This record gives sequence, structure tokens and C-alpha cells, in this order.
Amino acid sequence: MLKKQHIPILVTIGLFVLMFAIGSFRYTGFFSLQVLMNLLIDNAFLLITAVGMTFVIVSGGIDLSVGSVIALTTMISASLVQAGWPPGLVIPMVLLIGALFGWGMGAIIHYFKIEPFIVTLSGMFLARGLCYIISINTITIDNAFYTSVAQTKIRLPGGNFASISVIIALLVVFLGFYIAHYTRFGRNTYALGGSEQSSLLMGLPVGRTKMLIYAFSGFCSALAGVVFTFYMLSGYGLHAMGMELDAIAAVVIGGTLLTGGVGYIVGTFFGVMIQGVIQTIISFEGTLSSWWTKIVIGVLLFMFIILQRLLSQRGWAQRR
Amino acid sequence: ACGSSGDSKTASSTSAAAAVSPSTAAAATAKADKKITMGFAQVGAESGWRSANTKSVQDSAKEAGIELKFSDAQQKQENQIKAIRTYIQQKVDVIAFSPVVESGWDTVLKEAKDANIPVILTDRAVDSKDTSLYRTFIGSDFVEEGRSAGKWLVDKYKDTKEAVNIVELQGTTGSAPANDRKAGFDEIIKSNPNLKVIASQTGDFTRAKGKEVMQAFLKANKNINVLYAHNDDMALGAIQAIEEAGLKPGKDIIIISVDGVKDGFVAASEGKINFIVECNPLLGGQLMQAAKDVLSGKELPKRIVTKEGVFTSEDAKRELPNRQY
Amino acid sequence: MKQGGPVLQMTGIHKQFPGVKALTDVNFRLFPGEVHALMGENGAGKSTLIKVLTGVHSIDQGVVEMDTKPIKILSPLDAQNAGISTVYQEVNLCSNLSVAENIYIGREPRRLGRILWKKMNEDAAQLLKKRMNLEIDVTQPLHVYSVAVQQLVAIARALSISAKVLILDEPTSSLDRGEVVQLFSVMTRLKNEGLAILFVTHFLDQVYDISDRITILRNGEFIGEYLAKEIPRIELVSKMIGKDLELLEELPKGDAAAQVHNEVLIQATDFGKKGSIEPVDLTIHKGEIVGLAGLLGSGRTELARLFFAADKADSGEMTMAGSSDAIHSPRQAIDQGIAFCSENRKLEGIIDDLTVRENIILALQASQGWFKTISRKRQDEMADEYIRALNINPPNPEHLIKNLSGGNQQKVLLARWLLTDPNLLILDEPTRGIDIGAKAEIQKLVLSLAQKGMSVLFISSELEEVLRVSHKIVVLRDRHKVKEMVGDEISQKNVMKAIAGG
Amino acid sequence: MVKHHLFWPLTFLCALLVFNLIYSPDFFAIKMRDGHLYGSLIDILNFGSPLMIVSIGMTLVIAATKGVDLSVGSVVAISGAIACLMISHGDGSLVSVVIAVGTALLTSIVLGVWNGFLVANIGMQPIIATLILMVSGRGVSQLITSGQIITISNPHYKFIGAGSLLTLPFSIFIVAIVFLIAYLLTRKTALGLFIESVGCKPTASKLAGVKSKTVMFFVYMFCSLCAAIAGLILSSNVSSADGNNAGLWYELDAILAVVIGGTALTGGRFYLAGTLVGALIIQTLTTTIYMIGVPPEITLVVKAFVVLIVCLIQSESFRKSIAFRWKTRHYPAEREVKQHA
Ligand SMILES: Nc1ncnc2c1ncn2[C@@H]1O[C@H](COP(=O)(O)OP(=O)(O)OP(=O)(O)O)[C@@H](O)[C@H]1O
Ligand SMILES: Nc1ncnc2c1ncn2[C@@H]1O[C@H](COP(=O)(O)OP(=O)(O)OP(=O)(O)O)[C@@H](O)[C@H]1O
Ligand SMILES: [Mg+2]
Ligand SMILES: [Mg+2]
Repeated sequence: MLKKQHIPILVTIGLFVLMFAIGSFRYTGFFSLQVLMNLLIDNAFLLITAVGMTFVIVSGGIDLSVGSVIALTTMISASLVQAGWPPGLVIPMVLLIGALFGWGMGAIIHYFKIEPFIVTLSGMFLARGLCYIISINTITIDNAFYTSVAQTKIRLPGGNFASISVIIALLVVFLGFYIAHYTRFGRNTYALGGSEQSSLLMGLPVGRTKMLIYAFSGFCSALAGVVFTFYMLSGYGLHAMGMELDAIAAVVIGGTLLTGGVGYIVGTFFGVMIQGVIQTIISFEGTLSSWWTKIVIGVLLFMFIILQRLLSQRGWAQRR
Repeated sequence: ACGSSGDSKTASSTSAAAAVSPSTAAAATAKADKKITMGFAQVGAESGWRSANTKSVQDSAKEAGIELKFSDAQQKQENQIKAIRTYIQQKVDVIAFSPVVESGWDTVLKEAKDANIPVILTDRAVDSKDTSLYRTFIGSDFVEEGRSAGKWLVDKYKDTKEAVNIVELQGTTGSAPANDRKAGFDEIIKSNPNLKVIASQTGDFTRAKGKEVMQAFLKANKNINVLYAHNDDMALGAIQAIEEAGLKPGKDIIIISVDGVKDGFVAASEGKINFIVECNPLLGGQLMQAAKDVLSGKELPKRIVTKEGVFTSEDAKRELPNRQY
Repeated sequence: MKQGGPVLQMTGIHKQFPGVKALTDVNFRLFPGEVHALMGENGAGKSTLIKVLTGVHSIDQGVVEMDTKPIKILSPLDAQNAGISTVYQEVNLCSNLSVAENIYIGREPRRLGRILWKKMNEDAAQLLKKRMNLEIDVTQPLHVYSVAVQQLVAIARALSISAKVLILDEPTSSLDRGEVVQLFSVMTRLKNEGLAILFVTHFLDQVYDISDRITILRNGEFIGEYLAKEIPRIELVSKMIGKDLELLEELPKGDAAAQVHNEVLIQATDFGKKGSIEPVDLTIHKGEIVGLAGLLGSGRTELARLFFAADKADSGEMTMAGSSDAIHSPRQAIDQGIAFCSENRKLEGIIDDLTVRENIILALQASQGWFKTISRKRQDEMADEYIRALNINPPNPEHLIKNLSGGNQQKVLLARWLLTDPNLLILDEPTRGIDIGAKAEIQKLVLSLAQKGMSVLFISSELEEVLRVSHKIVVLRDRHKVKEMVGDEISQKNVMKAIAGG
Repeated sequence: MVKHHLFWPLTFLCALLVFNLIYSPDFFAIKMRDGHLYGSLIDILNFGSPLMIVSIGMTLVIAATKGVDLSVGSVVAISGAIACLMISHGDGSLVSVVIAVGTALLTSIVLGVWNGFLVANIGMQPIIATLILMVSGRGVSQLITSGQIITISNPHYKFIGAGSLLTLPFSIFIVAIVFLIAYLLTRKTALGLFIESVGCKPTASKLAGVKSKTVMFFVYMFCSLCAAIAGLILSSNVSSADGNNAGLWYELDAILAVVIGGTALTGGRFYLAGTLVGALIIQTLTTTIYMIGVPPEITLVVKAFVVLIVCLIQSESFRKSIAFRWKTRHYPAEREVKQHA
């Protein structure tokens, strides 16, 4: 059953495939399962963050704190683990902290009617600042559990491999999809983004939903932080700088409207993949200077969005 | 002075490379049939120093006949890791990179090791316990730079009895050069209780911020004797602020900075900066040589220290014509 | 019919908005098994009473009792839980969600927390078919449907909530006669099942058709509660407006033939758009009022939008007398002297955050461009003029339009377009939500404008209204033009026959 | 008076200044030095001027598009780079400086047109459209400077950001001029009305005949132009162009200033004077942090709390809930409706 609202998603997927194909023709070693797997391995944390961000944006808000929360999570994890805490305690704890942090921001947004942009911007400063208070240096993790999770390779046919983080990220994507489409919380999120006033008049629990959304985003960021900790095996206050923009861009490229109400988790998945492919292409090209790298990223992004719009026809990204 | 550029050293080590054992030489020629490909994962282009570093690597690669795969991580470690993964995927002959931070490299370096690709670090080390993950590390030592700055200051004020008020312009909060240059400096000046850092704030390594912060320092503190800036750009911004306040940089306020970019040297030769600790970005030649050595099977020392000098105003005047960046 | 006390009782309700006293000491009772009409002019406080009851606004003073127990309702959710189901005046649904979701959101059928989409869609389709006689694709997002359909969906949502009290705030304002009959039959059935229904409308006929009891508000004050069969029409109206009114039965349309100039203003040939309206030929003369009649979704709005270039036609063409420029955008249409007052005042009409004055002058200022600014003095004059002419309440030009009552917003929009002094005025449901007094005024106004040479394209779901004002009536059915009649041909019987397809 | 939209921001600004006064008594001291005024307050105005200018442009973008312009930071860098590059190759005369400045400003207008084109004609979401220029613009500015810092010494150019007129920093006059132009354009012509109506409800405005595309083009052009002017001031102030770092994170500060000034990110009504106060609050806060010697590690935490406090004070719900702290535990839906109706 092909519906009109699914066309943009298909176009996005198609363009991803196209970009991958172009890369494969152009560069040797590009066309392989491992390159695809690396996209997932290297973007697992972004994927997880972006799923949380999708909910926030669909509800008509925005969460700028995600990058800092990731950094804070790595920092807390690293300092505690190095202090001898067992990972089995540290990980649930940081996840709880992330969720509470998000919930707190959601509560301020809801009860005091302050713009999400500002509240989460303060959250961003705060989380980043807390990192520096813990330490301005990087803290290396040499805990056996963390290193083994980080270095476990999940063997795939043909000598390829994935990592545990990939499994986590894919689970989160699936979970996000399920929550968005098959739970009341998910549908309330869409309603909230469509019109907050109407949601209220229809008797939906606006306040609770809103706080839950930010808590969920905080939880996702913290989970991304855990995955990031696996990835880096260190805590550092400067980790994940500017990640919020990457996440927002991925969500928007995936067809979610910043004005809220319309959005797709699957789209977000491909939004992340597309950013990854652009980066991979640039690395494979390997002849661009620092500045040309930036320019080319911009140009590729531009071409992608233009094509996406042309192919999916009638402005689905049109703001109402 | 001691401001020898990397290139002179390249020449000497090239001759050393000629004396290789026959077996490795065979391997080397086998490789030499094919052009060497190097993947270089640069941190970014956040400063003039970094751009000079990039240019040096690119130029030296061309000169040495090495095909360079270059990528820019935009100051993000995760991007650097991604780039290294693509190099592994592309089966380059050797991977080189300047780590953004010391920690967090084990996983990807293991992958490189599994794929039999040697890794060379430049500019900064990694803190892996497993030192087999990389072949060698070419670069400077930020803590040492801080120490050099401190030593000069301690030396200068060794006879002074009254308190010396120091203000410090730090680099980007949390960044490795900022942390280390501060740590090295603090370590040394501890020895003289008269030397007191009365204000310390980040200037983000930029001129504009350096000027802005210095201006606030000048208003908040009546008596500043010394300025220690973590890089030349902040020092140059601060000089403007000092001049606008009607003071003479280098005279009323002693200025110490790190890096030694050309503009810094100009200021030093005019006497506005009293002391510069050099941090040499021109590592390209050494890097290419090391790459060739590694591929020809030569054992390399785990650390190749770049030759870096310290310059007083007089040294700077002499050295200025030789500065290229 | 009524046993025992009221299910809902409000006593001594006060509500003050910044600068406006919306309710003063209002009492209201609602018994099980009755339809209770709440009557009053635009801005009398009907919607406000409903909103304070359902927790949208807080109550300044007063008591609400349900089943004789005082209750506190702090949010619409509380109201819903207390057994009050409401359709608010403006369609308050989420247009990004599907029709089915809009009906069931918050109450979706679930198993183990998982929403059963299939069941929900089937239920929704069935509910709409059975109760509203509406067969549409319930999986489509709501915004693809016209306002009328959206209103039906809102009603369906309210009906599907099993409640003790049902509140309908002007549910019929954009429904045609057939739909209204359908709705009334549902209401009668529910009433007989013992539901208490609060019903707001400006149509007197409907009040007498369905309601048992009437409460009248005037200027936020409680005037009285009456049994419908005991209060005659004239008395009802005079109580509403506070003075006697000679109800206009026959409007002086004058001699149609003499009035309408022979001069052609607009000539559309083969004008249409695939998927929304089949090609139509239509001629509009100078000073002519052309009424569009048809059922819901017959394509009246669609045709009007084509004339204004709000949608782009893909066949045929439209030419305007004295100009050869094609019209590609609303802006060009305005430049050519066309004005379009949309039926969807919430989305396409009012600019919420602007004041009444700014909303009134917006179109005129837009056509004059950036730099030919209308001086503040002129703006105030114009705003005052139309506030007086259309009796906009409160008469304060600096009031934010979003704080006006629905009917008054509609009047502001009318003022916006009248101010541009167009050659062709397109009015899509201009009297939607407007009280009887003002409605008569507007009809008179339209006729007098036509007399002065303005052409009008008039769309209304109220057939009598169309018959009353139009010189020419075009009947649409299933997005086709089926009939055009002028002069003596125009009669209720003929039009109905054409609409029904006889 | 409490109702006025400037009341709370101004109160906060004053509180911040008074705090400084208590901390260092000669904070308000203004001396005469070499024919111009010298003191902390002057510094705040001087260093705050680029932010004020960018924020003015940002206000219009936010009001008209419900979106933001992320590219301002890159435009700041590009304009400084172009001007300094041209001056460093020129003969140093006033004419060559004027040409360089003109070229920089013209370029920025082109960049603004580009943003406007993507948003208005292609219909991209503003944040993505401007993200493209944010990323690639930074690359362009580095391309222009070859990744190095271009240092120049030109007295004419230096005057823009570091010169003084009538004893006051010249940049303050630039702010005044930009503000005046923006004010006159939006309040004395119909442009302000159009911006507010397009920002509040694009569909309805279009049907009312407002040329929404033209409005969007204009606001992006104006915002870019503002950013370019700010870039010139910044680079002239330090007599050098830094393609890498100039204007980094400016977009966030500018958006913050706009919101503190009372303009909502959801578009519609905007307050230019409020924006100026917002920018001044941010600059004063920065200066305060330097003056009282907050350690860099906790600077961000301090900033987070201050931002939150400013916004809480402005939030009516917060003030009310403080007023009857325990009485009203519930928040009637009314306020929510009022916000979002
Ligand atoms: N949120 C608000 N803020 C300020 N004033 C308001 C607000 N809502 C309504 N009002 C005012 O309260 C009065 C009553 O409005 P209400 O909407 O109840 O009228 P109504 O009887 O429903 O009229 P209509 O028939 O036009 O719908 C009006 O004068 C209106 O301007
Ligand atoms: N009864 C219906 N059944 C199915 N679809 C309908 C119905 N009524 C309206 N629609 C949908 O609404 C769209 C809008 O129709 P349009 O607005 O042209 O109708 P209209 O004649 O102006 O009637 P009204 O404005 O009174 O709804 C139609 O394209 C159609 O898809
Ligand atoms: Mg009403
Ligand atoms: Mg219609």
C-alpha cells in the first residue's frame, strides 16, 4: 500500500542508494558491506540521539542539549568507572540522569512557558559546564567491561563486522518507530506538534506528554553517551561538540518538519546515513583541503535536498 | 637561535634511510613499485598554526612522491575515527593523524593493526597502554612548552622581591594545548612564591577574544606585570587592548606567548612580545620520512621530538626573515 | 421527560478577560434528556461560558455542579473525564493526523499498549458512515478535507465519547441542510437515550426544530431561561438584541435585469482543475451577484479558489474585462480587483497575533506595497468606520483578533476585503457564525454593493440566503456545473431539483 | 509599566550592572583618554555592537520565517575575510578601503539572496537552508584567507571597529544607524506589518495579498547585511581577519538576544529595542564574568543559570507561581491556550 505521505521517505532512501552507488563507482573499496557497516558503527550514537530528537521536533520543540548531555554522560561514566564503580551500576545511573535532565527541561518548558530553544540552550551550557567541573582533562577508561564491549566485533559473512553499539542503535530505531506509531504517547506527540491548542481541547495530557518527550530525548542522549563511551573509551568535556546540529540536520533531512506534526523515524535513520555517506565520500576522495571539505559538504547537502524536493514533488516540506 | 625548520632534518634522515638491510630493502622496492599511499586524518583548520601544519604535510607528500589521502575532522574526534576507518577500508599503506585528544583511540587503532596498516602519530601522542598500536609519534610537547615559558619568567624575576602579578589567557577550555601549557607553566612558577597568577580566563585561542578578555583584565586589575598567553593570536589581541589602555606592551606589561607564528615574530621583533616559545607546525618532512622508513621495515624510535626553539625579542628580530608561516 | 434535578448546573459565573467582562453572573442549567439552546449575539459570551465550563479558561467566580455535587474542572481532560464531551466553535482538531486518529486520539483501541490501527480505522469509517452519513477515506490526513467535513469529524469525535453531557458550539455553521437534518436525527436519538445536549446556533429555525429549552445571554449577562415552545420568535430575538427588530423577510433586490449591467466583468471558459473541479464556463457581469449552490464537497469552494488563483487552474482560462494580464497568484488577483474571503477563517483568514486594526487594513496595505504606507490616522479612521458599520464587538481596534468571538472575527475579515473596494468580491460562507441581526446587515450590504457596481460571487450553505441575494445562481454537483439560472428561473424548488440531480 | 515588553529585560540589565558596581566600585567610572572615553561601560557597548547588529537582523528573520538564520557566523567571517584580503592587496588609500568594504557588503547581500531563494522559492526549511551556508560559508572564508589570519594595518579600516567619533566608539554609531534603518523600515513603512503577518500565518497572509516571498528575501538579505557589517567591525577591531574563528557561535548568541528581548521563536510580533537590550545583557554578562574572575571551567554553568533566570523572570507563569507558591499547584489550561492560540 503506497501512500502519498510515504513518497518522500522512498525518495530519501532512493537518493541514499544513489549516493552509495556513485561512491562505489568512483572509489575502489567503497562498494562493500563493511563500508555500510562502518556507517552504522561510526554513527550509532548519532542515530540514537536523532531518534530522541525526532520526537522532540515532531512535537514542535527542539532540544539543543543533546551533544552536551552525551559529553556529560561520558564524563560521569568515565570518572565513576575509573573510581572503581561497577559498569552495571554506572550505566543505569547515567541513563537515569539523562532522562531526569530531559524531564527537568520539559517541566520548565511546560510549566513556565519558556521557549524550548532557550531552555535546552541553558541545558546545553549547563551540561557542558558540569563536564568541566568534573574535570577539564580527558579521563581514559580501562575498565575490562567497557574495553571488551568496545572491541567486540560481531562477525558477519565475508570478513565484515559490526559492533555492539550497532545493535543498540538499531534496536533504538526500531523502538522509536514502534513508540511513534503504535503507542498513545507517540500519537500524542504528533498531535502536540500538529496543534498544541487542539490537543489540549481534545483532552490530551499535554503537559505529561511534553515532559515525557524531553525525558525520552534526554534518555536517548544518555544512551548515545553510553555508546559514545564505548566508542571512545574515554570521558571528555569537549566530546560531541555541535552534535545537536548534526542530529537536527539528520532529522530534518529525513523529512521531519521543524514546525512539528510531521515526521518519520525511518526518515531520520536515512538522514543520519546520508550525512555519513557524504562524509565517507569526502574521506574516500581524500584530496580536498580543509576548506573545500566544508564547501563540498554544503554542496552535497544542497544537491541532496534539491533532488529530494524535486522527486517527491509537491512541497511536503511546505510549512503550514 | 634554535628555530631550525623540519626540512633540514629531513635531509639528514634521508641519508640514514639509505642504509637499510638488504632484506627490508627488497620489501621496500617491492612496495616502491607501487606509489605509497598515506591516509592523513587532520584535526581541522581551527587556527593558522593548524593550516600551516596541513600545508606542510601536503607539500611534503608531493615532494616525497607519496599519494596523500587527506581528511579534515573539523575538530571532532569521532570524525577523525571515521576517517581512519575509511582509510582502513581503502587499504592505504600507512595512516598518519594528529589526535584531537590523547584518549579513545584503542578500538580503531586495533582495527588498523588487524589490517596490517602502520600508524604514525603527529603533533600529539595517544595514551594507549598497548604501544604496539602505533609505530612512532612525531611532535611537540605542550607541557614542555608551558615549562619553557615558566622557566624564562622565573629566571627573569629571580631577584625581584615584590609580588609579580601575572594574568593568563588560556586556550579553548578543556583543549589539550590549553590544559598542558597551563600545567607546565604552573609547575615551574610554583618555585617562586612572588609569581602569582591573579587572573586567568579563556580567550579561545583567538585575537578578538584575547583583546576582549585583556581589556576586562585591565579594568579589573590595577597592577598587571606579566601576561602569559597560550598562543600568539591571543597575545596579539591583548597587545591591542594594552595599547588602547595607554600602556606599552613589552615594557609596562611583560608578554610571553607560545607558537611563534609570523605575526608573533613581528610583534616580538618590535619588542611587544618579550618571549615566544615555538611550537613548530612544519612536521611534513619528518612525517614523510618516517612513513618511508616504516614501510621499508626500519625500526623507528617511539618518539621523534621536533626541534623547537624559544625566542626573546632579539632572537626574533634575527629569525624573522626565515619565517615562512 | 426530565426526572429529578439538572445533570449540570452553573450559578453566578463571572469571567473577566483583560479589558473585557465576558460573563457577569450567568446561570445555566442542563437537564438529562433535553436539548438546550444557548442563544445570544456575537460576542455575547456563549463560547466563553462553554470554555469556562470545560476548563479551557478558569472561572473567576461561581459554582459548577454536576449531579448536584460541586466539581472543579481544570482542563478539558478533566471535563472529558467528568462526562462532558465538547465540540468547540472553531474546528479544534489536529489537521496533520488522519481522520480516524482525530476521532479516537487519546482513546485508541489497544491491545497490550499497542494501538490497533486496523480496528481504529474500521471503527472510524463506520462511525462516520452511520452517524454522519459520510463516506471518506479515514486514513487521509484531516487537512485534505473541507471545513465542513472537518466539522463533521469533530462532531463524530464528540459523539463517540460516551458522556453525560454533549456540548455543540455552532456545529451547523458550515453544514448544508441535509447534513443538519442528519445531525438532528442523531441528536434526537441521543436525547432520548437520556443525554443532555447544549447547543449553540444562530439559526432560529434550527433552535425551534430541535431544542426544548433556551437560555439567552446578552453582553455577557444572563437574560433568562425559557421553554422553547413558550417563547415566540420575535420575543426571542428582541431579548437577544435588547430591542425590537423588524425581521427582514424580503430584501429589496430591485429589478434584477435593470440593475445588472450588460457589461461583462469576468469570463471564464473551460475553467477547471483536475481532481477538484471539472471545467466550468461562467460569466459574471458588472454589479451582478452570482450565488453558488450545491451540497458539501460539490466544489463551490474549489471554484472560488480558482478565481482567486489561490489554487492554480490547469485547464481553460479566465479573463477579466479591461485587462489581458493572466492571474497567477492571489496577489495578482487582488491587483486586478478580486477579493476572496475564505471559509476557513482560522487557517486562511485571521492573523492571530495582530490587532483588529491591522487585520482590517492588511489587504489594502498589501496591495499598496511597502512604501505607500497608510498613515496611522487613516488606519484608525478606517478601522473605526468598519467597526461601527459592521458592529464589531468589542469596538476596540487595538484588540488582538484572536481574542474576539468567532462571529466578530468573521466581520473583521469582511471589513478587510470591503476596504479594498474590489470589482469582484468572492464571499465563501461570509455569514458563518454570524448572528441574525448582523447576517441581515451583511446581506443588505452585499446588495447595496452590487447596486454600486461591484460583482459578488456568493457561497453559502444556507440556501435561503443564496436565493435571497443572488441575481444568478450556479448549481454545482459532484464538481460539475449542472445548472445556471437567472431571474424568474430562480426558485427554491428549481435549485433544490438541480442540486439533487433531477 | 510592568506590562511593557522592555520592563523585565531592562530590569535585569540594571540588576547586572548594579551587581558589577557592588563588585568593583569603579565599574561605572569613565575616563577621558586620548580624546575618547574609556571605561567598562564603553567596552560593553563597543564589544557588544557586532552582536547587537547581528541580533537586529536575526530578529527580522525570526519574526518573518519562524526560523533562524544559522549562517550569520559564516557571513561574519566571509565579510571580514574579503575586506581584509582586498585591503592587504590594495594601496591602503581610503578609496581602496571603501571598495573593499563595499565588496564585502555586496557579497553578503548575494549570500542573503541565496538563503532567501532556498527558503522562499525552493521552500526548504529555514534551519537547513541556512545550515548549508553555515557549513560551506565557513569553508569559503577559509578559502579566502587560505586558513591563515590576514593581518592588516590600515588606519581607515581600523576606524570602523576601533575608531572613535565624538569621544564615543564609532561602532556605537553604526549600531545606531542600523537600528534606525531597521526601525524606520519596519515601523514607518508597511514592512513591519507584512513581516509580522507572514511570520504569524503564512497562508492567511498570502491570501491577503502579502508578497511573502519578497518579505523572506528581504529579511534574509537584511540579516546577511547585518552580519557582514558586524564582521567588518569585528575584523577591523583587531585589524585582522580570522576565517576560522570569526563569528563562531554567533548565531546562538544572536538568537538568545532576540528571545531575551521578547520576540518569540514562533514568529509574528517582534521587538527591535528588546533585542538590543537582550544583546546588551549577553555582553554585560560576558564582561562581568571576565571582570569578577569566574574560572573558565564554571563559566558555562554560570551562563546557563543566568540565561535561565532571565527567561524565568520574563515568564508570566513563573512570576505567578512565585507569587502564590503553594496556593496554585495547578496550572489552568487557559494560559496554554493564550500562548498558542
Ligand atoms: N481569550 C480572550 N481574551 C480576551 N477577550 C476574550 C477572549 N475570549 C473571548 N473574549 C471576549 O469575550 C467576549 C465573549 O466572547 P465569546 O466568544 O464567548 O462570544 P460568543 O457568544 O461565542 O460569540 P459568537 O457568536 O461570535 O461566537 C467577546 O467580547 C470576546 O471579545
Ligand atoms: N461529503 C463528502 N464526502 C467526501 N469528501 C468530501 C465531502 N465533502 C467534502 N469533501 C472533500 O472536501 C473537499 C473540498 O470540497 P469543497 O470545499 O470544494 O466543497 P464545497 O462545495 O465548498 O463545500 P463546503 O465548503 O460546504 O464543504 C472536496 O475536494 C472533497 O475531497
Ligand atoms: Mg462563539
Ligand atoms: Mg466550501
